[in-house]
Amino acid sequence: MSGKRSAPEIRVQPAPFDPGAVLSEFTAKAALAGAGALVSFTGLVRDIPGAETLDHMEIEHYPGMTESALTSIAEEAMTRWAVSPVLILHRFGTMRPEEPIMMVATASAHRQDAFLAADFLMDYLKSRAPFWKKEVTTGGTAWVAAKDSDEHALKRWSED
Amino acid sequence: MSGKRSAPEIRVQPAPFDPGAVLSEFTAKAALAGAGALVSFTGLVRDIPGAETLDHMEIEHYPGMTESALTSIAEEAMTRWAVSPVLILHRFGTMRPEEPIMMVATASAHRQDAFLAADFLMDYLKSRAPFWKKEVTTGGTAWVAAKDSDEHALKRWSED
Amino acid sequence: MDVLYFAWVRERIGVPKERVQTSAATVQELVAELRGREERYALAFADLDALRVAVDQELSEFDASLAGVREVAFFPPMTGG
Amino acid sequence: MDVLYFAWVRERIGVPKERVQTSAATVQELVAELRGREERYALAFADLDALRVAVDQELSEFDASLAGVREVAFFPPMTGG
Repeated sequence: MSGKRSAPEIRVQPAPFDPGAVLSEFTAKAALAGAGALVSFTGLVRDIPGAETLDHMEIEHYPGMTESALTSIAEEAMTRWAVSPVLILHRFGTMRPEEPIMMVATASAHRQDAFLAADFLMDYLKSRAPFWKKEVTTGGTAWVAAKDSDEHALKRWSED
Repeated sequence: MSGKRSAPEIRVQPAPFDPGAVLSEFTAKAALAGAGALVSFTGLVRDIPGAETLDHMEIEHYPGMTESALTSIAEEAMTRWAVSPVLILHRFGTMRPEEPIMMVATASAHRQDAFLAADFLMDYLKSRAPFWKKEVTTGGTAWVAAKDSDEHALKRWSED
Repeated sequence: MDVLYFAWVRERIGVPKERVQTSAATVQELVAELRGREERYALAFADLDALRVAVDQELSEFDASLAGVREVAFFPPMTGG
Repeated sequence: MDVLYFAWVRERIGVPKERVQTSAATVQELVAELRGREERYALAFADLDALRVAVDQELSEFDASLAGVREVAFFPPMTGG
């Protein structure tokens, strides 16, 4: 890292996106910043395990709070690890199976920093950013329940 | 994961590549396989910290052994975690600062499996795949020394 | 103050947002007031363990003060990512 | 058997690959033979802790047997990634 530390890039949008295009752009930015290690995470809409078929997913969010929550989470990651740039992109609205839902990317001089920061971003984003998923299947419509395992995952990062 | 488990995709090439194009292709394959969580790691040529300026890097490898070592590492990751598809791409030959050197990508139904498998691939690839880096700087030419920290990182994955 | 509802809380209450005149000093007191209004509120707020609250767009606890607060939001645990 | 050298081992010895007639039973014995050949070999093999060996393209130990082996490679610790 050449010491340049940029503001986290936060995107909240209904439009589909191409994870590859996002990574290309992020890689160019990371290279300029002197980073040598980049980690990305991409979440796709999956079919529901079991008998029912997912028609589509709807994601509701809390405009205003969403952006500030994602910015706080990204800034916390940049405080804990030497990562820059950092990107969080999350869609809301309607999305079909196999479409990308969200993506995070981190860049660092050190691979462990890039991995840990991306892992941290995902754990916090799952349980602390105001998004709610609803699944519309052949059998009906249901809000996705939060998993205890996601809440539990946050404990990994407590700094005691 | 819908249970389809494909052979790892191993690419060893001198040509530059676009990490975004590789991730786009990998995402399409992962979506078809029913994966919802994708992790990628990309390594770029960095300038050397300090006074000297890196002109270029040369990577030597061991044709034949390289491919089989990378395949073994990928298969080990697929045995330890529920990841499929898995990709490892590594360049050899001459590369300039800011160019991508290598990339790994993993896909899973579970984000922790995708993260752990990618992290594992990187640690093993650093110390167990037959690549050797040489840096050509304004000050001369030097083989990059292996880091104790890289050898040490492997201990994280011992299964005792 | 504005009170916002998201996900199934919004569906149970039937509106995404409403203006509430209240003298409640804490979120907890506001919840008690809303519960007393109508059956749909009582249902939505039946189990506080299943709810989260944001005060002026920051995640908060139910004992948080409402002094000077402009916006309170109630919703289920988040499921992003 | 074919003996291969990579990175600075290759540079010190001066060739990437050579055919070696040997009755060495282990890698260790092969190293002893090579060391005795010429100064450049003695230099390349001065510190075995700084070297790694692959036997038929598999990472191995220096006490590995050479029975039936077709290819041995010597090189410094890897620095990929």
